[in-house]
Amino acid sequence: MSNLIKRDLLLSFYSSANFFFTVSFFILVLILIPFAFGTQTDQLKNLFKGVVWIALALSIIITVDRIFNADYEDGNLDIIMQKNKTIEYLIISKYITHWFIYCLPLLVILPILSFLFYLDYSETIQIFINLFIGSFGMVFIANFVSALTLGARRTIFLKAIIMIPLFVPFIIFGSDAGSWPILLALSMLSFVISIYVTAYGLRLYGE
Amino acid sequence: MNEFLDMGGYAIFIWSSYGIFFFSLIIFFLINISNLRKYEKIFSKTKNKIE
Amino acid sequence: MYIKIKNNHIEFIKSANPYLIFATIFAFVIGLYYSLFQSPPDYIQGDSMRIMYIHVPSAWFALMTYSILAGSCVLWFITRNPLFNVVARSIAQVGMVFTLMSLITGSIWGKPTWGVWWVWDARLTSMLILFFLYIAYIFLWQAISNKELASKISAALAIIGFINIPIIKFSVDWWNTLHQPASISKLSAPSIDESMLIPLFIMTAACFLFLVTVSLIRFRLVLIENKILRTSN
Amino acid sequence: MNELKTENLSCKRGENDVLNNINFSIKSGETLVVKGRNGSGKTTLLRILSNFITSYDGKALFNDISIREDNLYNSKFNLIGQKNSLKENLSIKKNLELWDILFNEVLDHEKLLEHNNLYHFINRDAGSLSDGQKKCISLHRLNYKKYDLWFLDEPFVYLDEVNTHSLIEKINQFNENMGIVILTSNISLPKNFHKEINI
Repeated sequence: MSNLIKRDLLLSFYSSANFFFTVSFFILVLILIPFAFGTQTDQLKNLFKGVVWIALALSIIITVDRIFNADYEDGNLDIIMQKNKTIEYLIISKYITHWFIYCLPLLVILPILSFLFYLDYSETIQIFINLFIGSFGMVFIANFVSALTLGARRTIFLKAIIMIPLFVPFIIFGSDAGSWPILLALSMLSFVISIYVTAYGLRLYGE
Repeated sequence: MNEFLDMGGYAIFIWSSYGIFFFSLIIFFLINISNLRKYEKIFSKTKNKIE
Repeated sequence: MYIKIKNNHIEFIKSANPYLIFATIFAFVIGLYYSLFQSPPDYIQGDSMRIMYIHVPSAWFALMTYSILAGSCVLWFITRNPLFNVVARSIAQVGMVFTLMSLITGSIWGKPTWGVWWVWDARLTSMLILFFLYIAYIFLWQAISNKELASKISAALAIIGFINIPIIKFSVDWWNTLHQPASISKLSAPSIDESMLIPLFIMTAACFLFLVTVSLIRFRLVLIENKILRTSN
Repeated sequence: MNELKTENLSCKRGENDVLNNINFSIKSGETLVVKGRNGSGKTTLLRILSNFITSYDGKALFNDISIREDNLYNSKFNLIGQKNSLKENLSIKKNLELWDILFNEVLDHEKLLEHNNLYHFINRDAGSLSDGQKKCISLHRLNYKKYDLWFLDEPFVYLDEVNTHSLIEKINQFNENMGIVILTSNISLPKNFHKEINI
């Protein structure tokens, strides 16, 4: 399990363009807000609170191909599945690395961005807590969608169509300040579902 | 008759919704029937080849 | 409980087909007569109420079809009986059409009633999401080239979607109470007069007959498709 | 002394029989060649033996324990599939480093690659290599030590004469060290191995 985490982190470090790309993508989506809606301070604040979730959802959607598909197509998934006989450990380590590589940089950059949009400290902290908890749930969903759609190559639109309805509850509760307990419940529910479904998908495609 | 077609001023809504509804159902039905015919043809061909 | 599909079953379905088509057309004609001529206009909404007779049955069957779809997927996983997979695949597209129809007619009904084409309330939003779940189910099956795998994967997705729908309904409800409390009371179901129940009932029966007819046609289609896939392998 | 054997192994894929009553037994120091036409189920057999496919009839036993129930079995074999397991956009050196972590064993790649005349493209991207070169690098995974079984899926495809002979030499050496090799092939091989089955 720790080997797999080490390997995935090293892999993302070697192809480091990947996570710079997601952070840049995240920032650029948010930069579009003032261009699209003008620069009145009050409006910017409210828009930022919502659009930050859309940006997170989009950046998770564009990374979904990197979770299992790349390893499946070049054959590394066979080695990984052979070395981790308990498939649940494999999945949990994938959750950890995917969150670490693609969500943590976004969360690190978030406070800086929120000051650009005139949010004060308490609002920033609330958004940060919501995003922190919600991003886990979204990563769990992205993982099982990735595992289920291994056989459907180059179908990022289809994956988005599958994932966005599953992201809807997170986005609804995420943009509200005090709703982190509900996000936590949603994340836990998606963890339970995701670990079964991912294991099911990986076993099917392993055959 | 005109009064009936007018539907108390809601003519455009009612007739368009009924029209779209039945048009779609009929089109959907015809697509499936023609697909069934097509597949039956393909199937009888492959069957002949095997035999 | 392993039910095997025999040839005489298919022959029976085939022979029932013309009668079913006839019954569907008959029921729709009767239903149209009742809903357009025989029922009085609503005292608040006037004649626009008549859209209900096609909107409500299609919404019911959109939801019912998805329940059957998810239920047969669950049964397929439990019993491993391929019949349930065939049922799920033959019923999915009919459900998608009903969902789309309920969205379109609901939107057209909404314009004279609420003054807008669309309202972001829980029922409409979850219906829209339901439409995309149908799309995901149908197109994921088409996207995966190994068809046996595709059936399993899309069945798993259908079950997840079935869990997702109530969550979305709950969360949109909660979101509505926060953001637009006033508009919801407008959407509460109008009390239905007895004279409206008869056309509604007939239209529901007609839609049900349509569902059964097309599902059975698609049932035969899916079986033949399976056979072609098997022989071409 | 290890022994891998199957008893009446059959596998169904949907309605089609892929494998039908496969029986073989192979002991330490032996090599089994699985022959068969395209699509006859050679890869399926290897994937059953490497525990990827777990729904089959009959038995597959390693030292008289079913491989599905043997928890240590997964760490005893080394499977080289038809896919190369190379990241196309990374250099060979980085690919090897990633493998080292996955296999939990650090090899002296320079020396091993030098031996096979592969060292000079260690800094090239895997995507820029030819299929034969990729296959050579892929077979480089056989240098990881602590395995009792090798499962090779079509190992001779794309290989030139020199590399074919060095692979055969490698297999012989492994057999002398009491290793078991199962390889699939749909072409005739330059050397006769211990056992052969047709499926």
